[in-house]
Amino acid sequence: MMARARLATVWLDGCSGCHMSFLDLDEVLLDLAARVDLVYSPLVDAKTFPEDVDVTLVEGAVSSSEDLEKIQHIRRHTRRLIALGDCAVTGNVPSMRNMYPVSAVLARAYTDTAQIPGTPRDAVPALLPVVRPVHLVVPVDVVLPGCPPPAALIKEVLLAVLDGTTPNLKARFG
Amino acid sequence: MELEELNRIAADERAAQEQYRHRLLVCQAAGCLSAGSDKVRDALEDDIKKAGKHRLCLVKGVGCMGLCGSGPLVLLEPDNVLYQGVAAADAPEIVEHLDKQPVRHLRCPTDTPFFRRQVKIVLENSGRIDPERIEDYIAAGGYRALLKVLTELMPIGVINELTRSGLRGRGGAGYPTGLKLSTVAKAPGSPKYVVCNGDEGDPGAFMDRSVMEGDPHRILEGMAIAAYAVGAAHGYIYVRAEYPLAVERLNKAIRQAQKLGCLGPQILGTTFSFNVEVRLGAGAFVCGEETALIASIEGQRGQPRPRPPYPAMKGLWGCPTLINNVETFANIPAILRNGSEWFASIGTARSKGTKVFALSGKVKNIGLIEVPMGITLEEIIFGIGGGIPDGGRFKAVQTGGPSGGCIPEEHLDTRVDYESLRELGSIMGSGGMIVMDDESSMVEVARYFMEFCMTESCGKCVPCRVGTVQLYDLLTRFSQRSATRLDLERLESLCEMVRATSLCGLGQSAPNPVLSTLRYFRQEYLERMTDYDPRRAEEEAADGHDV
Amino acid sequence: MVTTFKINEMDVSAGEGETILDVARQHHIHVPTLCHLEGLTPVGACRLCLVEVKGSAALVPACVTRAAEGMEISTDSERLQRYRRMIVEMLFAEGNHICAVCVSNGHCELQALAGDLGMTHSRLGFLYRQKRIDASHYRFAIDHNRCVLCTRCVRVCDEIEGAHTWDVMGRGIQSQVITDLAQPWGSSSTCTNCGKCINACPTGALFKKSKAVGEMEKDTHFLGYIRTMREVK
Amino acid sequence: MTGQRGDTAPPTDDKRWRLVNATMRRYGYQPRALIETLNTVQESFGYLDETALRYVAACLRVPLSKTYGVATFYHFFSLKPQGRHSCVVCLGTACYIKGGANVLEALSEAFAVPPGHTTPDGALSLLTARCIGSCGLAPAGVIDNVVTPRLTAAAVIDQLRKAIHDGA
Repeated sequence: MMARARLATVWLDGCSGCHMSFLDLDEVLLDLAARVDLVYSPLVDAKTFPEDVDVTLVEGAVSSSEDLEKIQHIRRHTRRLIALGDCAVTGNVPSMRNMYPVSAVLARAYTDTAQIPGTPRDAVPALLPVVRPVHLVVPVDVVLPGCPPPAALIKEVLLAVLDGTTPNLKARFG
Repeated sequence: MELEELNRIAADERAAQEQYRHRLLVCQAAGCLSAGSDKVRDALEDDIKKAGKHRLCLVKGVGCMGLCGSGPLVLLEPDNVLYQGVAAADAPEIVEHLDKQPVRHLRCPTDTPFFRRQVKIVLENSGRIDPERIEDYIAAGGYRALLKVLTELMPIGVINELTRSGLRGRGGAGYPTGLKLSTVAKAPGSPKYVVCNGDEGDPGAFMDRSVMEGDPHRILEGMAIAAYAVGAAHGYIYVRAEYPLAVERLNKAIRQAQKLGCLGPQILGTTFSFNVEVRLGAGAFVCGEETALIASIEGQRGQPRPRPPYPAMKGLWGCPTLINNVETFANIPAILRNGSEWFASIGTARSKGTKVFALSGKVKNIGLIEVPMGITLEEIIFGIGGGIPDGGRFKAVQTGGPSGGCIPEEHLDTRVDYESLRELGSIMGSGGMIVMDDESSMVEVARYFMEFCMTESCGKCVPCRVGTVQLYDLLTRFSQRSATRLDLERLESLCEMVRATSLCGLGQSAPNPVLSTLRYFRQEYLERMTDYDPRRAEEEAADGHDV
Repeated sequence: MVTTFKINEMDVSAGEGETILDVARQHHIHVPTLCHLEGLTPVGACRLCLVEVKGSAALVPACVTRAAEGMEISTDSERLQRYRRMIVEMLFAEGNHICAVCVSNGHCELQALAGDLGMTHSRLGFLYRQKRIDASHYRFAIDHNRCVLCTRCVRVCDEIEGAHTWDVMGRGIQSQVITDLAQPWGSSSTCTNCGKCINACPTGALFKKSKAVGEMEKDTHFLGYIRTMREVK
Repeated sequence: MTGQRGDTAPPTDDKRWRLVNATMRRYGYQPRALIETLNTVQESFGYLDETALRYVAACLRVPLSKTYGVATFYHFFSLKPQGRHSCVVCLGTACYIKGGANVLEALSEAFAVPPGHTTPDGALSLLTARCIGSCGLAPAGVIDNVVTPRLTAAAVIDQLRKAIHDGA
């Protein structure tokens, strides 16, 4: 019997919809559980990203200094990186702020429309000047667009990657 | 008007000029004008009057004399003494020396390669005749070719003569002129039109401007001959609004020609009628592309359309249209006057005649030159051009403007013709030739041209509209030394795609400056990458990846 | 004059005025298009329908090219697919196409092209330029973020409706479709409110105000109908 | 389509409209005369404003949007009034190689106006040209409509400051 693959899922700047779609795999999750160990994920308790991961699903765009550090760390410790969903693949909704300077975005959120104005400084990670899709920050092995990608596609891609083949997918944005 | 009358005008004009013992020809082309040659002319006239020599010395304004970087230029005839860098204050001295030795400190030697190695056809009158007087043009043999054509040749005879001459389009692509005329002549439909493309837009090119300003009648005569050959009765000269002097002189020339019967109804007493109108370009480089130019004459946004149909079949207002560039038309009278064999004897096997170049950049002799096809780049730059000034070292020569490429030192022995320049990844282009020394960064040059193409893209087709922006952004990364290997791959694949898929010549050739600098100066790109590894590059070079 | 030629090695013939694209579609050979819309004058601008002609280095746009006798055309080479993917990438990089929140999500020609051509992500840098949304018209709106400058709205308004309310201003990457003198659509003195531009638009750039995400379906059948009715007259 | 095309009254009694009308008349009020007419407006008024565009469009029967499309396609046309003084720096290849861009940058900084714009007080328009065909005199420019050879930043700044000061 083949060794169980070490699987991770991460959630950068996204809405968690891709993770919801992942959970929509339903009973396939049971088959999956037989083949992989979920070593890091918003769905499990692990607090730090492990050293040696076979496959990582990344949801969300790279928006903040924390996202940037995370994805670089993850890339270093992952054999196959899958950009999951439109935010990771194109920047999607998070990237809509790229048309404006960061200062304007913060002002809109924390001053103009806030009941108690005050821009957070140290408490939250700083926003990057532009939101970028994952593949423009670190090399990505497989991209899976969709908002969210349908569960069936996630299954197809994940199984192909676990089998060591290149998935031939008919996916679309949105 | 008949031959006798042309001869009479010519004889009268020559007699009128030759009654002066001295003739001072003052360059009134744009280059010298901006250096104050109009004031020089006024001062010379004043001082001649003051010295009481106005019956002995004629002052006349002429077109470009070529050595624009040393203006204002004044030529003393018949002694053939050239003065350079003349100021209004020099006038008394020049006048005083009319009957003595020439003024030494103003004298420009004319036995240099700059003058000796040139062969002048298109520019034969430039700097010799007053572009504002048709009589001067006629005295120099003007409108003889038109008269000969109208009285001795059938239209097919004209076409055959041009075909035999081997003349090819001087706008850059080098399409055989005779073949184009023949196509328009045979194309069904009427009326037919003749259009002269004077929308010289290459940055660093001023050949057509000099011809339009220095010898406008030559263009009109060439157009009229071509119109007779294809059966057109109406023509347009499309000129950049940035060239007001050219516009003024062309309009003046048209009026003079109409008055003498060289244009208009029943030209030179024959049944052939032809009229020319000047149309203003309004600042769009893409209008040098023939279908965009047609759209612009029609009053539309200057956007190209896919060819075929070619303008020869469906051009202006859907009618068969002959479009050629200024220099092409300017060659036609000389060919018909001197014969196709004479023209074909100049140049190389496939590129006949001469080519006018605007030589500029880091070269000693800056100006307008006309050279026989087949001359080497080295002869042009180091012979005629006098080499690199200020102890600089030659690095590359750029021909063809934003559609062309940079040619390095190892190819300086290349003979200038359409095919050999294309093989080197550049093009003949309309004639801009910019010399660069070792201070110039080739990445910056490529970026400069891409910025040009990006802002001049008409926006109609996707590859050019977006591709040039993407290419510019990538080149900026190289310029800022933040590029990666991935960017180099992107740059190359984008170049290939934009070239293959763009709608018109502007987009298709926009990658040329990048491709040619990548080909000859790849190292300059590699050094600007953050992940550049010299050892790996060496291995690749050994594998034949480099060039 | 009828010409016979080959598309992807299949023998075909074209009647007077029929383009390579017309003939390809008659034989159910798929050639992707974006700026083309049956019933409007073709412009050859999007370059998606470029095809290869055997023996010629130049690619030709199928939508405006008539095949010559004996031509051998191929519509789907690896090179063409690569170029087409890059064209779609360029369009995604140029605009701000957020399919997930677009009224045309699921009914958009650009989105479908990306899917069909396997354009799953863009290697090009997104330009993220600030573009306007004009919602001044009482029924319709335009979101320039989603405009691909195919000029189908311009042509349908000029050629079919006859109003010529739309045109393109500026040039190059600064090009933008405009109504009248680049004024708010709602203040246009020439717009007839006919809505043909809405239906001609391949993306969610032009839409009806009442539509939410994914609800804006376009219907271009009116073009064929109008053409037929005009021919009958 | 034929008919009386010159029946639209000029927007104002400004005499310059006569020049504009003369151009349109010369071309028989044909739509194809659009660019020539806009050229005349540009030369007579210095720029194309909405009034002029509407008037020309109506006289030549060109759709408004098309008129605007043409006016914004060509760089020679300006939709905003130009400054009292103007300085065009040539960025043709020869001028670029010889430092035209540096001159432009210095001017832009000295007069606090980005290229292609006019200073807020309307004193100076700083413009660029693709090539003015004076490559022999690079870097060249056009200062208040006079072609000026071999620009240096210091000299041009000096000349413009004087011109602005004397004129203001």
